Amino acid sequence: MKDSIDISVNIAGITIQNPVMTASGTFGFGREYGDFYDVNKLGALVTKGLTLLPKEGNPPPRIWETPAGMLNSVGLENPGVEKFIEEEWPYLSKLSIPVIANIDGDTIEEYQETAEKLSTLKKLAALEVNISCPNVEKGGLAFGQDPKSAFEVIEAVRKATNLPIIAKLSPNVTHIQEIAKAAVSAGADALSLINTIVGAAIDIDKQQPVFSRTFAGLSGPAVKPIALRMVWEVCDAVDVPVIGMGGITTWQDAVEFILAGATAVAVGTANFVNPTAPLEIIEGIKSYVKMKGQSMESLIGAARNGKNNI
Amino acid sequence: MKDSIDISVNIAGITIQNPVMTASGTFGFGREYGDFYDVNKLGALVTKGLTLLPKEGNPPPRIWETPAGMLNSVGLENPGVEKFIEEEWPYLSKLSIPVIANIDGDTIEEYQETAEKLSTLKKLAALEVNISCPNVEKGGLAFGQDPKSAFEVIEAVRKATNLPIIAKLSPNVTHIQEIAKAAVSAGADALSLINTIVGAAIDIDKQQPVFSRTFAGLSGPAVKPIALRMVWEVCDAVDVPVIGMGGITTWQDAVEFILAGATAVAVGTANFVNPTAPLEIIEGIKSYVKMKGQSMESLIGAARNGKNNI
Amino acid sequence: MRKPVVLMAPIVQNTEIAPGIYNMKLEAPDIAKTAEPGQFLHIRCSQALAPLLRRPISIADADEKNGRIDIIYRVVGEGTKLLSEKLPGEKADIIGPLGNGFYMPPKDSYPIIIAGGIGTAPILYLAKKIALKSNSSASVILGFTTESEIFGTDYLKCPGINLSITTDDGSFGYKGFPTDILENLLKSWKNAAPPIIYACGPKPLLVKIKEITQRENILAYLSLEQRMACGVGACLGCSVKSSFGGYKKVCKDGPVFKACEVELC
Amino acid sequence: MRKPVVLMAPIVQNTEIAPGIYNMKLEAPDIAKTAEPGQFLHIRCSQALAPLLRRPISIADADEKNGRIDIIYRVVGEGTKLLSEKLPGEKADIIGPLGNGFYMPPKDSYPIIIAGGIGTAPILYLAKKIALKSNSSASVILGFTTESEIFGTDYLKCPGINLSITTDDGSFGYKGFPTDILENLLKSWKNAAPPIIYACGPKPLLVKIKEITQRENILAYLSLEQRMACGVGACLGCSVKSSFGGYKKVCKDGPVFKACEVELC
Ligand SMILES: Cc1cc2nc3c(=O)[nH]c(=O)nc-3n(C[C@H](O)[C@H](O)[C@H](O)COP(=O)(O)OP(=O)(O)OC[C@H]3O[C@@H](n4cnc5c(N)ncnc54)[C@H](O)[C@@H]3O)c2cc1C
Ligand SMILES: Cc1cc2nc3c(=O)[nH]c(=O)nc-3n(C[C@H](O)[C@H](O)[C@H](O)COP(=O)(O)OP(=O)(O)OC[C@H]3O[C@@H](n4cnc5c(N)ncnc54)[C@H](O)[C@@H]3O)c2cc1C
Ligand SMILES: Cc1cc2nc3c(=O)[nH]c(=O)nc-3n(C[C@H](O)[C@H](O)[C@H](O)COP(=O)(O)O)c2cc1C
Ligand SMILES: Cc1cc2nc3c(=O)[nH]c(=O)nc-3n(C[C@H](O)[C@H](O)[C@H](O)COP(=O)(O)O)c2cc1C
Ligand code: FES
Ligand code: FES
Repeated sequence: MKDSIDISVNIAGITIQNPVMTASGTFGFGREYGDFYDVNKLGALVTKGLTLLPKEGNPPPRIWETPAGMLNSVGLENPGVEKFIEEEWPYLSKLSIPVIANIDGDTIEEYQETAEKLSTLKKLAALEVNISCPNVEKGGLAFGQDPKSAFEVIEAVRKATNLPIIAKLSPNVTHIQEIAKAAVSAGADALSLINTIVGAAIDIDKQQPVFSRTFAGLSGPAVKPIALRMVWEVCDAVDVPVIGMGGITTWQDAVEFILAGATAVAVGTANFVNPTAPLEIIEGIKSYVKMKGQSMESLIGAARNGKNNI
Repeated sequence: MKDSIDISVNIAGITIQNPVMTASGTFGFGREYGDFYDVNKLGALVTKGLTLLPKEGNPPPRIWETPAGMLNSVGLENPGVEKFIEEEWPYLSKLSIPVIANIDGDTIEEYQETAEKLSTLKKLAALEVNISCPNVEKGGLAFGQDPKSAFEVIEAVRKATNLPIIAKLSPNVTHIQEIAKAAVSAGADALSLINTIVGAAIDIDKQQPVFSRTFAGLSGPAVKPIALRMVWEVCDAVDVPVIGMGGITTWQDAVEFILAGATAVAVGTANFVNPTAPLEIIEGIKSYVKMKGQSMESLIGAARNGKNNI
Repeated sequence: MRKPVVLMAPIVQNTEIAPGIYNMKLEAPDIAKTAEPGQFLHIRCSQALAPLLRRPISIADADEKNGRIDIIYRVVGEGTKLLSEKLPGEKADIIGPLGNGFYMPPKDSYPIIIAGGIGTAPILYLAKKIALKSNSSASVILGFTTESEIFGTDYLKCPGINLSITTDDGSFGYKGFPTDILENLLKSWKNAAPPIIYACGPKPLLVKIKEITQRENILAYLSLEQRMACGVGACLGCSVKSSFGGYKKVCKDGPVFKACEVELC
Repeated sequence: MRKPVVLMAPIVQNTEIAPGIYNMKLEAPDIAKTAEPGQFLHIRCSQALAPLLRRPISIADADEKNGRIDIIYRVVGEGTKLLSEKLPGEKADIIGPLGNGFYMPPKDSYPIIIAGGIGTAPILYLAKKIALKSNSSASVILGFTTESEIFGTDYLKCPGINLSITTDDGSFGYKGFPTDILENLLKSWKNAAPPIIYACGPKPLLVKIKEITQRENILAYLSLEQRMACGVGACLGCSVKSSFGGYKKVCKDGPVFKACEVELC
């Protein structure tokens, strides 16, 4: 009886029925994949990144395939927080699972204002504060590459909202533990990682970069070993829950992240390849928990035995 | 007539007949792949990393496959510089192509002593100073993650040798340009990048990390977009020649690195998959040069047009 | 429009119909029932993690009766190569039908359908549907580089279709571009039912058609291509510049657009 | 020893000979000529970039006359799955022969060959070579979990081979482990030509054999497995702990080692 198996977890005060969420920017505002299955089966849904004002995003091409991965340069195209509240929230607010809004900004004030506007939404479960988007001119990534700026952004958002805050970290750093600690000390209730890794591609016929902004963000199975390492490192450094992501494609991948210390995981690029990946991962985790006869909670960080040096 | 096409380049004062080298640690001391083709067809050969004293390396497993990549935790197993000189150099010194010795150390003094000993070898073309190995307890990576230590190591080696110095940079940093600049100002004649990216893997049956040192180095096609981006960044920051590597598997990959600004490239993990990859890459570059009707030199950085902001 | 499905569709046939061009027939009754001309499938060419992403391929025919859909694709890279190696009896991992198809011509219009090269694939189904369903007649102009590259004409053997073929080298049909024929047609057609243009093919062809139809003030529908990740509107990756500011998504807002809606360069 | 070659070898046959266990016959005259028992091929199971690395598979037979080599492999993951899907007429991308094979038994010795499960593959060729070439006799003990898993016995139909089979569940032959038979053989053999042991199989089997042969002071050769990247000694990835300090490379120093040379855990 699979469904009697409890794999619920708690992230930043929110209980989710299973540890599988969708990664921001890979699941739109939830409608698209609703064509394929009931999204209420997910642990939680994370929206596309929202900014205060609408953003039209970067010129094409925005997508480039790489070995076992992809580069994207979407550039945070989004309708802006107000249109989101008008057009997307009515649908999202009717879901039975927690919905988390991912927010981004060029300035600290923008983050704050966006957070404030979203805080008016009853039923919004949390804010995921993206301090790591590599595809925009200002803000984004830069905030996530320096402990001090990371602290400032999270602190500012903390003042602007009573919602739980998840800080989304960038992998494009020397010491991710320092950023993680800064975000937590500024008030983050949970951390999510990794965002995309900065990469590039060159068109050898045209002899020019593929992307108009030259660099783009790498995601997908290719980055999994790096993401897993960073999750391990961050779980060493802080004691808030961590949401692991980066290349998770199968339930085995998800279990690796959980054993490394992640309380929950998010599925990103894999949605594009296999729309029902999140469901298969949920079922796989259930079977694993059953097979091992261990509780979900005891699996979190189980591979660390003694290697934990918080 | 393919062979009349000149694709020679100059790295740190050494002219190499073509821009294709082998990446340290993936080509042993040159004998193994000599079974498959004449290694004198390469641009240059880079040895496995050498340390002052012999190193037995890490316990197994040392290899783990990942999507389009691999993790390794070899741990710099090598016979030490003296046994290298005794047993490997007689063979290497008879090659007609430049041989570059890759060196590593736990301390600055060790780097220096190793460099001194190798400097006695007539015909040794250059030293590649590895400040980026993620698989050892001390030294290695740490030197390559901080501009000041990078400067110190390279400066010390500079004092110990008259050989050209190639500093091998780590991708595990926030701002690779700073490390690149530090290495060059300390006297590096060329830079090579990237070394492996720190990653991890978890055995979900045993619920423990695959590697005894938990973390290992990611290489192979998966990392190519990241490597290419970093080569682009470094070519922005310095004006010494750059040897690009990281996931190069086909001649098209190699051309991407060259167009991004690399003067030469190195083939690593691809050797394992396709032993004749370096030859195919050399032939492919020749055909490309011929097809485009451009000189080898004019291709270097050709994708940057105007984007160069040294 | 019915919802798209994810499906392992049995491959009934997969044959080379011109050099490097394959015709695959799939058993997919649910898709055959609802697919509209211009819609596409998003195909996973391999279960391995490289190549990772699905490939968008237009529906070239759909037969509700026998539950089959056809695609016609050119082998250009790793994904289409892997697709071409699949054998009847194996299954294809597909999502579909996706996107917005062609808007069917109104009663008293004169549909002109133009395609170049592999762009022929989606318009085969369109031509058939126009000819059969709406019982009207249509001109179809197909451009190929040379005679041996011609394919798809067997799909067009229905009454009501007036087929012209051009080749770049004159080895078959009219020597020149399909737009030459279009210009001629438009000249001779000045006073009858309003023409409505449907086009799919390489960018230069579409640019030229947009230019002609804008000049002549004729309604034109273009089927566009863009690199895709999700194919369903979730990733915002397949953008094309909208003429009214911002971007449209080829997978969800298209792949068929009015020529006046989108910027082609 | 001849140099190894990289080769696209035509696949002559690829059939399932036991549940999940395949026998592939390859045309590779150069390898067939020089391959020694215990050597292996390094096989690229797919031209895609994932799975990336080659897979080491032992040579299970080599026939110099018809230029063919056999491998026998169990489908355990993505690479072997892809291998099992290849059809006769396709080619296999192989490097070989690699590694050091088994040291042939000296004239007046008594070779005992022991294998468990898929470890049977390399010792088939060894048994044949010992029986045919050296014209001596050998005992071969094969252990399987159950009767339906048994394979390879058809390779052992030469005079001079004395075959015993064990199954864990007793469904065929002796119920128990191959090492039980080994212990019996050794007891009854005390005074004749010195035994020499060859073994391949799961780690627990090898550990047990090492233990027995050390106790009885008998020379034993073990064929080991380790994850490999290059397969040729260049990457230092396939290390196994040496009994004399440091590490040995399974691909270049092995895969066959004297039991006393290596630490198994
Ligand atoms: C809506 C739509 C319908 C299409 N219909 C057809 C059809 O019916 N028949 C046909 O032969 N081709 C069609 N194409 C083009 C087809 O998708 C590409 O030829 C195919 O993706 C190439 O994949 P590959 O792996 O063989 O090539 P590669 O060059 O190896 O592919 C690398 C990456 O680039 C992308 N890519 C390459 N070329 C194109 C392209 N022209 N458009 C979009 N993405 C591309 C691939 O999807 C992949 O992600 C269509 C494209 C779109 C967008
Ligand atoms: C010298 C040698 C000879 C071998 N001979 C045979 C043989 O004759 N028949 C046979 O069935 N198997 C043999 N094996 C084991 C065989 O190599 C593995 O079963 C195979 O690599 C598994 O690949 P996969 O992709 O199916 O499995 P996966 O588990 O998906 O492989 C993932 C990675 O792990 C490695 N790996 C997994 N299992 C092993 C293993 N047991 N040994 C080494 N690497 C492994 C793979 O090479 C790959 O890099 C031999 C191994 C060695 C080292
Ligand atoms: C097309 C695309 C768009 C993305 N947009 C966002 C975004 O708006 N905000 C954000 O925090 N992360 C964004 N990401 C990053 C993902 O949420 C995730 O962190 C990353 O892709 C790694 O996970 P994956 O490898 O499973 O995709 C985006 C990723 C992709 C591929
Ligand atoms: C097995 C292995 C061993 C390596 N050993 C060394 C080494 O000793 N010194 C060094 O500088 N780099 C070493 N590297 C890094 C490579 O030289 C190269 O920088 C890296 O693998 C990226 O290139 P690739 O993706 O083409 O393999 C090693 C890489 C591998 C895979
Ligand atoms: S391909 Fe994802 S939005 Fe169109
Ligand atoms: S596999 Fe590379 S040294 Fe053995």
